[in-house]
Amino acid sequence: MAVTAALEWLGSCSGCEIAILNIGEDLLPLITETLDIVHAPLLMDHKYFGQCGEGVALEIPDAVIGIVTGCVNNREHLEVLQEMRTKCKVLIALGTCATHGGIPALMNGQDQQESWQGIFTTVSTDPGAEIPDVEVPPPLDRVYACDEKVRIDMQLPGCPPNPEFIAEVIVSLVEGRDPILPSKSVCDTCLTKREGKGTVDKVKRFIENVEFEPGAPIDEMRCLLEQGYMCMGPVTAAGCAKRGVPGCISARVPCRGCFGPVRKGGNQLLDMMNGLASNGIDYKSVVDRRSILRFTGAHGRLRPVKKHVAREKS
Amino acid sequence: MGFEPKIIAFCCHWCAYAAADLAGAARMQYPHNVRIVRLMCSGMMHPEFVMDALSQGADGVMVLGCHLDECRYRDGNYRALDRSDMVVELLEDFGYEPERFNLTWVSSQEPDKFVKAVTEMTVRIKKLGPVNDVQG
Amino acid sequence: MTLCEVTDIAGRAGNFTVTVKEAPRYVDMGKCIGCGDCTEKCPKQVDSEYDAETGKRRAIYVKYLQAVPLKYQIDPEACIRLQNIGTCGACEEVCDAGAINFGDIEKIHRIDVGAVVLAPGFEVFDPTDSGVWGYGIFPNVITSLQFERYLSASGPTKGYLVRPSDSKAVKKVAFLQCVGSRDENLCGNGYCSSVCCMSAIKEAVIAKEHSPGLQTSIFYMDMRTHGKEFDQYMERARETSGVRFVRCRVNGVEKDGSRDDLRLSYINEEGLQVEEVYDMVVLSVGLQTPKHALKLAYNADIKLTGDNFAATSDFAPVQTSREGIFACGSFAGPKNISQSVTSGSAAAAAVSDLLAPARFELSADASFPDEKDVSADGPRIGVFLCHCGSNIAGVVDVEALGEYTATLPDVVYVEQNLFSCSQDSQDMIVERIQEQSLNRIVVAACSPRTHEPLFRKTLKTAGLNEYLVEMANIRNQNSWVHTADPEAATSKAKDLVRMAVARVTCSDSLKSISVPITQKGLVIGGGTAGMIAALNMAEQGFEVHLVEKTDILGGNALNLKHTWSGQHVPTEVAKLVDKVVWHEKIVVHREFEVTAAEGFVGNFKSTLTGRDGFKRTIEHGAGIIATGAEQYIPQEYNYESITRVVTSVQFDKLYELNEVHVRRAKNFVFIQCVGSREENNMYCSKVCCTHSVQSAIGLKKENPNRNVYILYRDMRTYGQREALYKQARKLGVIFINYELHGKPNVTENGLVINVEVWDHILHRPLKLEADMVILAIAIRPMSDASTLSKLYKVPLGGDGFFQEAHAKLRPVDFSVDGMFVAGLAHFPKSIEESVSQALAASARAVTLLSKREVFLDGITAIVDEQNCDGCALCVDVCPYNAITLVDRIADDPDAGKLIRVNQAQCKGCGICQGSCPKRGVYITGFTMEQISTQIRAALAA
Amino acid sequence: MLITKKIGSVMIVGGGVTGIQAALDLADSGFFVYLVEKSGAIGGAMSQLDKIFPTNDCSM
Repeated sequence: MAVTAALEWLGSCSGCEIAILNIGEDLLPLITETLDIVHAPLLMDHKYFGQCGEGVALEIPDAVIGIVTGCVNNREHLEVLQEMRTKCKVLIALGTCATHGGIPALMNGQDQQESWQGIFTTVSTDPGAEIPDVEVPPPLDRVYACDEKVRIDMQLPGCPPNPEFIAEVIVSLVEGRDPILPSKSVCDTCLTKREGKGTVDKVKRFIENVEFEPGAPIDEMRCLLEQGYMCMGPVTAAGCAKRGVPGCISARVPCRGCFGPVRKGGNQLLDMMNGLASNGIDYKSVVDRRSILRFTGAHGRLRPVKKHVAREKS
Repeated sequence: MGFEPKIIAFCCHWCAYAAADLAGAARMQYPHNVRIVRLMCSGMMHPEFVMDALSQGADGVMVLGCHLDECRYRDGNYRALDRSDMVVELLEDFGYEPERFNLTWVSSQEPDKFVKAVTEMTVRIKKLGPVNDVQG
Repeated sequence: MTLCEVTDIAGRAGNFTVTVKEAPRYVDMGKCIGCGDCTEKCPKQVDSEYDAETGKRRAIYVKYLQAVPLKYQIDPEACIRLQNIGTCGACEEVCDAGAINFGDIEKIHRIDVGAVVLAPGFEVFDPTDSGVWGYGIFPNVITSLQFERYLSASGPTKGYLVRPSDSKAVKKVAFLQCVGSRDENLCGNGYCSSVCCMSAIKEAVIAKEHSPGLQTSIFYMDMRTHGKEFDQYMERARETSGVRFVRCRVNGVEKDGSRDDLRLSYINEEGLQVEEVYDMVVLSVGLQTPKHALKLAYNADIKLTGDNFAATSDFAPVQTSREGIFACGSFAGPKNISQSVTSGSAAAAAVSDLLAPARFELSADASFPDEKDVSADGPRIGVFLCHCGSNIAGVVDVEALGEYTATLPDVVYVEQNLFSCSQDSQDMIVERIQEQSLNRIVVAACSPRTHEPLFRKTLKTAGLNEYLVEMANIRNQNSWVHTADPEAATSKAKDLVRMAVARVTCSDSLKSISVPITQKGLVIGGGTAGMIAALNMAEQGFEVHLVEKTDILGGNALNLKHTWSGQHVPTEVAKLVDKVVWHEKIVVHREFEVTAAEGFVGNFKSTLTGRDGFKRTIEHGAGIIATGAEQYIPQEYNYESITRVVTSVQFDKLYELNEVHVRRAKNFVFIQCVGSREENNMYCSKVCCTHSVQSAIGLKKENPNRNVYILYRDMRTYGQREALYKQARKLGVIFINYELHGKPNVTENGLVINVEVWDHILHRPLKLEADMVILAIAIRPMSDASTLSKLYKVPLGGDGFFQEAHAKLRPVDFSVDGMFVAGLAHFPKSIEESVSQALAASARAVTLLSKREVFLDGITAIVDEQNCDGCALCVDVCPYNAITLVDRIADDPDAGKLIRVNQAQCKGCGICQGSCPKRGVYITGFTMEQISTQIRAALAA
Repeated sequence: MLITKKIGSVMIVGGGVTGIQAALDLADSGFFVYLVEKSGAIGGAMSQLDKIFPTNDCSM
């Protein structure tokens, strides 16, 4: 007997869904035998208010497993998410947007009103344009991760998430066991040579090229942080590694932290800056340090910088 | 009703904590708003504690360690200094006033300095108001 | 044993009977809890000796607030009750502990010991009687010790610099050096006290920090800042802090007009009479042996020098004239703190040597019942609330606190004690632990800094792990500081108890780990220091390996003829070499160098490589670096081109051989500070002044018709060496002062050497015709010191000499446990000081080697293998290099990495824990969980 | 002549920094130490100094 599953996407780019497709060969038995997908707006048409709009309330069919991707950004997202929670026995947040806010939550770092104005009423928009308030679901006060709004049973971050672990989560659920997922940081799966960070005094920007021998295996390259690059491996949850090497590192690019903090409730910005400061590395050399939270701005992590004037008043 | 702030003070066992003891022996009086958490070294202080304390309602956080170059563990207080500079900057990112954090060096022989530090901190926080007001 | 004096020492080395007279304290040490209520009530005030008469104390008092033992005492001279029975008694009334005992009497103890160490210290010279400085007449003339109290936050003015006469803020202060030193007319102390120059500079700098804008002037004859990093400090004081230095002898101190200002008159360097007015004058008083120490010396029957210091030998600087009795500290000649500490350890080495056969005969370890395993049980917390008499209960509502405490989670038992620290309370706690099967204890009382050891012992006695106790500091940090607000104090006490309960809930049983020790020593360097250290360890019964780079033992001492006190160096060194070579416990490795080293305290493994490439591996528990130093080869004064410009070491050889140039020469010029105390080498080589003076005396004594000049910057014949300086002047040696900016110019003109120098007294250039110029060359660090520094991870200081762990308190220890330093490798010094340091290093090494295993504190870093993933953020933050990165599974790099903490090197500072983003490492007793729980509890109300 | 047995204890006269150091080293090397001090508390002259020693390391 196949297990019913419902898929939903909120504030998202559909990269997570592509990651599901990337499960590859194993996907076939998964969707033909293991799962019975009853609802997946991205893959197959299904109307929320009945086939011809006859319903008055948003409706998603019952399912055992629910998978949501994307963040909660507006009232529609929130309603859909709440409905998913009601209808699904087990709700999985898939992808960093769903687990930590992801890229959309970068907006939490700015004043919402100013952002909207910036988007809709700048020189590049039509003269006299206004911030729309009809036919657009009203935004929430900030961008939320799913678990800030409803109870989430399982978190699987990643931008995109690792197809291998998506499969593992589904299979383990069906088999009734705990999934085997990585619990350590990116460094655990990183093969670069590490000695200590004491010799670094400043960090270089991510866009500069690292030093390595083209063609030589990863384990002959010095740790990128130890080369002075802002690699977020130490504070970021593992899970991106394919063929034994973390995704970005295999491309000789420092980790940008897309899997979120290594420790539940951890704070990548704080932990990373602490790692630098503790090692005597000039943390001021980090350009735009708030962008360290580029994937994890939800949970109140990213907030608009208080204006000094405003503070003096209070 | 006056606002009585809650301040968490991380004190190094060897100096600031001793200074606090000595302040007691000398019967120096200071505001009762400070709760001391003893650490072996100011370098033991994880910045996470600062954020945890503030998010749980502490109105201010202090770290008190040995004078530079007098650390029992060679350079633990330099670590604390580097981290504190960083914490002050990050407080803004997380929506707190940087004034809610304070780092002071106090030797075991300077109860007066300890008293001065906690008194001034209490006054400063009273002016700032409760921490929850700034959380957005 | 306090308030005790030695009145007689009978018997002989190894078997003395010492008579000790104990004065009555009138306070029962067993009962006094050091609360200070008695002092508060005592109506009688007298001058405080501790504050050097600048402040007051009561008749019942403690010397100072941090005193050990913190037990009060009554001064019978001042006490109203003791002077007049039936009166006063206020202290007795107020003492809740019942510790006052007016009937206390003097006791005589007879104690059998194997050896006696005399370290009675010094007293400062009292300038009252000498008149000239106005001390005792003008209130604003004070001694340096009094000034020290004025600067101190615990002193009479709480650290504010105000004048004693009218409490006016001090704007201008003068320091007069050599009061009671180098002056036989006014005080009879001809010697130099050695420490006052440096302490005056320190006081001037700190005073300037205390009151910005303060003008400080130091009036001196010679600045004797010959210690390690002292010259840099003086330069900083001059350049950065703006302390003014005036070389002159002040004629006297007078009152300026009707005000309390003070007028100094002196002749400045231009030869003019100058008068200056100051708010305050500080007399840098010298050190002298106190009367009670002279009596002690008499009672102990030991010889003293003419300067009233214990007579010792340069090669046995702690041995007195009576075998088995040792002298150290300033009693054996003026010393600064680091030298005193060193000599204390040196005395320990000498005693250890004498009594080695009786080691461990009298020292005993207490035994405790087996520990109960509580790891599987849920927490059952017992809380003991101390009233501390009225110290806590007088402010905090302990009843309410008790009721509140009983409501806290996991608290199953609450009890109040009048004094939790008393012996019957201890017994009671043990009983309660057993009857209530408590497995965690909170004591809400005073400070863990003073009382945690006591309660840990109590838990051990009850069969609980000693780390399962937590103290809530509701006295020192609560009732004593919030006396006026009982309500707030009670509510804070609740918070503190809640925090302690929360913390103890997640405490674990901790075991102190022991590491076995290889009971062998390694000494690197076969000079005087190395040999002394090796010999002392060997005499104490430990196997020692002595490594010498060259093929000959003796080191730099082979170049020397006499010590400052006139002992013949070659004879002493030969004796030493003989003893070392034939000692059955010493293995000498000549022509070997250390090329590799691994391990840690108690377990080092060093590889020696011989000149022929042959390798030997030595296992040892401790190591002493005594690699000595090199001579500076001068580049200046045309040393290269003029043959009769020689170094001091070369001159000694020529003089000894009665070489023809020396024999015929009539005019000798010594130039001091060649390569010392100048840019890049801002340190004093310490020995060269004395050396040149000694050579000059020799030349003059041999032929008084010779002209001997010594060109110097500051004459640093410190301590009792001052006598040599005096003798040289008496013999007609001419001393000419020069400054760094006017260095002498040395040129050859046919048969004579012209030496031109600016004469500060005559104020014109002086031209000397010399037959021989002797350069007092600097002592340089060994050029290969950095190799050893890297091998053992022991640091080098800025000058290139090895850096000790603490300049004052750990002068021979390295910051790496188990490694020690002695001799010139540490800093230039005389033979006597090298020997003292070598003995000290040996003593320190023996504290390790005498044990089979070393116990490490239970508070240490532990790797959480579940969480650590080897990101290496913590590797370089460890101040002790205790963290290394290793493969998770040996030889399988694909299985990931993690860190290892070497327990023997870890000191438990927790810097690693503070750096880790993933809880991969934690400090036992201070885990992240324990600290966050405490924070949460603090904010829970 | 019989060699009398040596006693494994030491008396140190003076509880200043020198005496304390000697006492600590000897106690750590397995000897019983009597530390005799004339005044009411140990610490000697060093305890009177301001600065230089912010850490009161004199405790036994």
